[in-house]
Amino acid sequence: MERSRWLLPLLLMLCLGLGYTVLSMPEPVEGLPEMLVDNMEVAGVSNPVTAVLLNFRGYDTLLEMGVLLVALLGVWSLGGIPDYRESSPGLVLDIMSRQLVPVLILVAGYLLWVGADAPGGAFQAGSLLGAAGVLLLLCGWRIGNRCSGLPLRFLLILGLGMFVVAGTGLLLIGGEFLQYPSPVARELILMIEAAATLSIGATLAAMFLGSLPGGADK
Amino acid sequence: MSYVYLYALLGVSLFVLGLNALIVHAHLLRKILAVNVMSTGVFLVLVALSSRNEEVLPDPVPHAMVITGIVVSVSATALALILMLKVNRATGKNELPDRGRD
Amino acid sequence: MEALTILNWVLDGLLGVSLFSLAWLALASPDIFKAIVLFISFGLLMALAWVRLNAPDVALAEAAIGAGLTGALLLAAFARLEDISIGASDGEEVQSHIQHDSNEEPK
Amino acid sequence: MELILGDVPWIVVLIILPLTGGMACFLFPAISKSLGLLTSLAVVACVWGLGWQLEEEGAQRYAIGGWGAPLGIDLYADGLSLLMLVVAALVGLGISVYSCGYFSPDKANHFWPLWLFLCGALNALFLSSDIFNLYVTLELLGLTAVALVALADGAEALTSAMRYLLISLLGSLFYLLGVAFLYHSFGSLDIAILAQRAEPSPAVWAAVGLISTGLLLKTALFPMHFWLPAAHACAPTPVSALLSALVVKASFYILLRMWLEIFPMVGTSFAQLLGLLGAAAVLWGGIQALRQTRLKLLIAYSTVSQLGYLFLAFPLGTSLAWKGALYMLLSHAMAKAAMFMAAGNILVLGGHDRIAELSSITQRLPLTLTAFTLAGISIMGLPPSGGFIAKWLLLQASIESGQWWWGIILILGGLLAAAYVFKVIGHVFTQDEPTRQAGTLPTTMEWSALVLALVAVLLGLFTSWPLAIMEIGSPFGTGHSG
Repeated sequence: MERSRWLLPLLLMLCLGLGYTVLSMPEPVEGLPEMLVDNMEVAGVSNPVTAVLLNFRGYDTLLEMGVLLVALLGVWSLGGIPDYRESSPGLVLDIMSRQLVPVLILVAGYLLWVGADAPGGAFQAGSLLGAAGVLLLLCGWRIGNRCSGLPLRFLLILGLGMFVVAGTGLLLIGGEFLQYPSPVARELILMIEAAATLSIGATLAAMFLGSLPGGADK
Repeated sequence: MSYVYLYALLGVSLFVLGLNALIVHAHLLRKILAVNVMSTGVFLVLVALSSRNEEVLPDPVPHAMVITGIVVSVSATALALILMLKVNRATGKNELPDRGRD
Repeated sequence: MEALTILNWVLDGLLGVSLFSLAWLALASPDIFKAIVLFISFGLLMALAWVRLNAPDVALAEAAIGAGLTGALLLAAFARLEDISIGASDGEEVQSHIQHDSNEEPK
Repeated sequence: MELILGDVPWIVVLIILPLTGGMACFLFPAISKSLGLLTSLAVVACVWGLGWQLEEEGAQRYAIGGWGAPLGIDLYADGLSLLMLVVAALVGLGISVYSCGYFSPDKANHFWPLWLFLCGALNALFLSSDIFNLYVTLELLGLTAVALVALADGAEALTSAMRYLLISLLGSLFYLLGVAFLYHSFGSLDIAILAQRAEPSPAVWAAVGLISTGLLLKTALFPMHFWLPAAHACAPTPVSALLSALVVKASFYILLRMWLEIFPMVGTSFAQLLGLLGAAAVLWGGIQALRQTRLKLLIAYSTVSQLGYLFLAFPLGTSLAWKGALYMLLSHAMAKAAMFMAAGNILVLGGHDRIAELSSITQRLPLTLTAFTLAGISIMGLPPSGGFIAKWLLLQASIESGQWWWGIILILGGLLAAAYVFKVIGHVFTQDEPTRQAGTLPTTMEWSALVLALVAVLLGLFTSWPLAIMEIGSPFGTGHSG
């Protein structure tokens, strides 16, 4: 059709241009890694990626939790999606999820704890919790109506809320916003990560469900 | 010419591949797949260029940026999928009504 | 030492080619379900690529979120898409009513 | 008094307050209306506090987490960001007051948390000085805007929300690739540091192209504007007001900030292209607006046209031109929000917004009509309004820099704007007998439209205050001239 007549050469040119740019990229004269290395012992965690995510650029992660929450708000405001067909879970799925869900939760806890010193951290642990939640939802389990109101909403905002509370708390005791005093930095980071893991897991599972649990269309 | 540039070029080609699919395909689910492939391409460029000199450890800042980017793209994908279902229920079709040029 | 670098280059080349072809097939395959399955396998292979670029945290995140949860969301949406289109096909008058609404505004 | 105002870090409070308000509205939907209104008022007070601080000490840089620029993220507030914050706060307050009367209870539960998160994203965007942080705020802004557009149920609203989401994601990805190039060639993400280290190289040219394309997609400049009219026209009224007045301007702000600091060496060829696209937007938007038969679509196309004016300042490049563009941005935000609210009032009472049959509805809405006309005066750029001052500054800048043809575009645009505003007013001031449709409009909805329109006109009289705000930290002083 006529559109691909001018589209393909344009895209090929774009590809070549970007490829050439990537290959001819100059090495930055003073990169960030050197500065990062000599700030690591003050950062409270020894895994550099977690240090950058939670301590040096913690503000990014705060907005990140906001993005997750807003996506869920958008999904719930759209609402009206037919709930997952209540077909009874097959035998295989039932047995598998009975074995897998406890393991997933255990691994998520381990990833959260090990994130301070080795690859792991809040987002990976949270997504594992989300996977456990998806498995449960597939088996037809639904959150009880009693706690699908405020308790669920509190769990969902726990990540962003803990970030904001910790940040302003540190601000009030005289530091900058989100400035962890180095002796207590490790514990603070782990606390924030734990809250973030819980709310990421709940958010991802709720997004999989798609509609308000126990809400109007129940 | 270390292997890193191979992956950076792969990232650029995934970006352009996704862009082409986003424009050409009309089905909304394919467009969402195309956006995901494009973002994977951008993340590949980000991480590949971070370990250009082998002797020093790779620079962790792009790694943190990519993890943030992955979580942003999963939340955007979730919203896009639910919106696609609503569009399908409202218009009975899986495409955007008019020429839908992106 | 020489053999090792050749082996590295062969493996990287293989990984790169398979990643690109998986993405190409996922975006170009006629059947939507096949496209989603190919995309999930592309995500898993990407996790391997992140490990090769010594970014273990990103590999974990990609495997868990990029391949796992995005794949689950895609499959769930695809399943619901099937329900709706089956449901809507018998409501013919619903179709025409919607058609009438959306195109009476001039484009 | 000084103690309280002096050392409170308003710059952080401005970001945290809307986010906390959004979370509170999400937790307690029953009282979300009052919480939302309270937060909007508090945001206006915080902006006033920050303005007072900037007046005292000039531009302010705040290192989050105490790490400082290259390692951590910095917040930076100068005249340019303060002006944008003032626009966001005032228009935000007007929209909050308007939405109290507009939404049904169950829709309101979804509206208020999303709206406050959007406020938080806007404030975070105007204050951030880190290009990856700008990507995250852009994404947060895009997702909230799409969710708000999709609040209006109906095939048209949902398809335009879907198209808007895809365009927004496409723009963000282009922007992110540009950020990747900039970071890997200069080793830092902070705008001020990048401004020192940037020198022309293939990577910078690619970054300029990618970032500009991504941001122009989100600002809906002329060739890439096709998603805007449907999205702004079919969204619920307060959402179309906040989209036209604030969300579209946020990506323009980032482009302006990048242009002034990181890309001054780009040269005039690219600036002329932006000017041409802006001129095309002014003419095309005006002509399309004339052809519309529905009021909200007419106003949406008017947004496409007015955005073109902002880009006329790029080829001129002098600080006078930038001030003219910012003044246009300020007065357009006020006037366009008022216009959309007026159209919303007509839609709520009359059930339709076909321009030909407006007169019977508008007989019962005198306040809304005055608001629409005052806003129309500012959009046209007639003397007592802010729009006039903005066009005057742009005209002056174009004559001073010898590029007189941009002046012609300004005048033609003004004529087109006059044509489509009078087209509506022509249908409205006839003596048809008012409809006996039941139902009345909550007065807050009419008054918020009128107040915003009055502010747009008063901007023409009290010009010293906004111009003084723009001077703090001399954001344009460092810009390349000519």
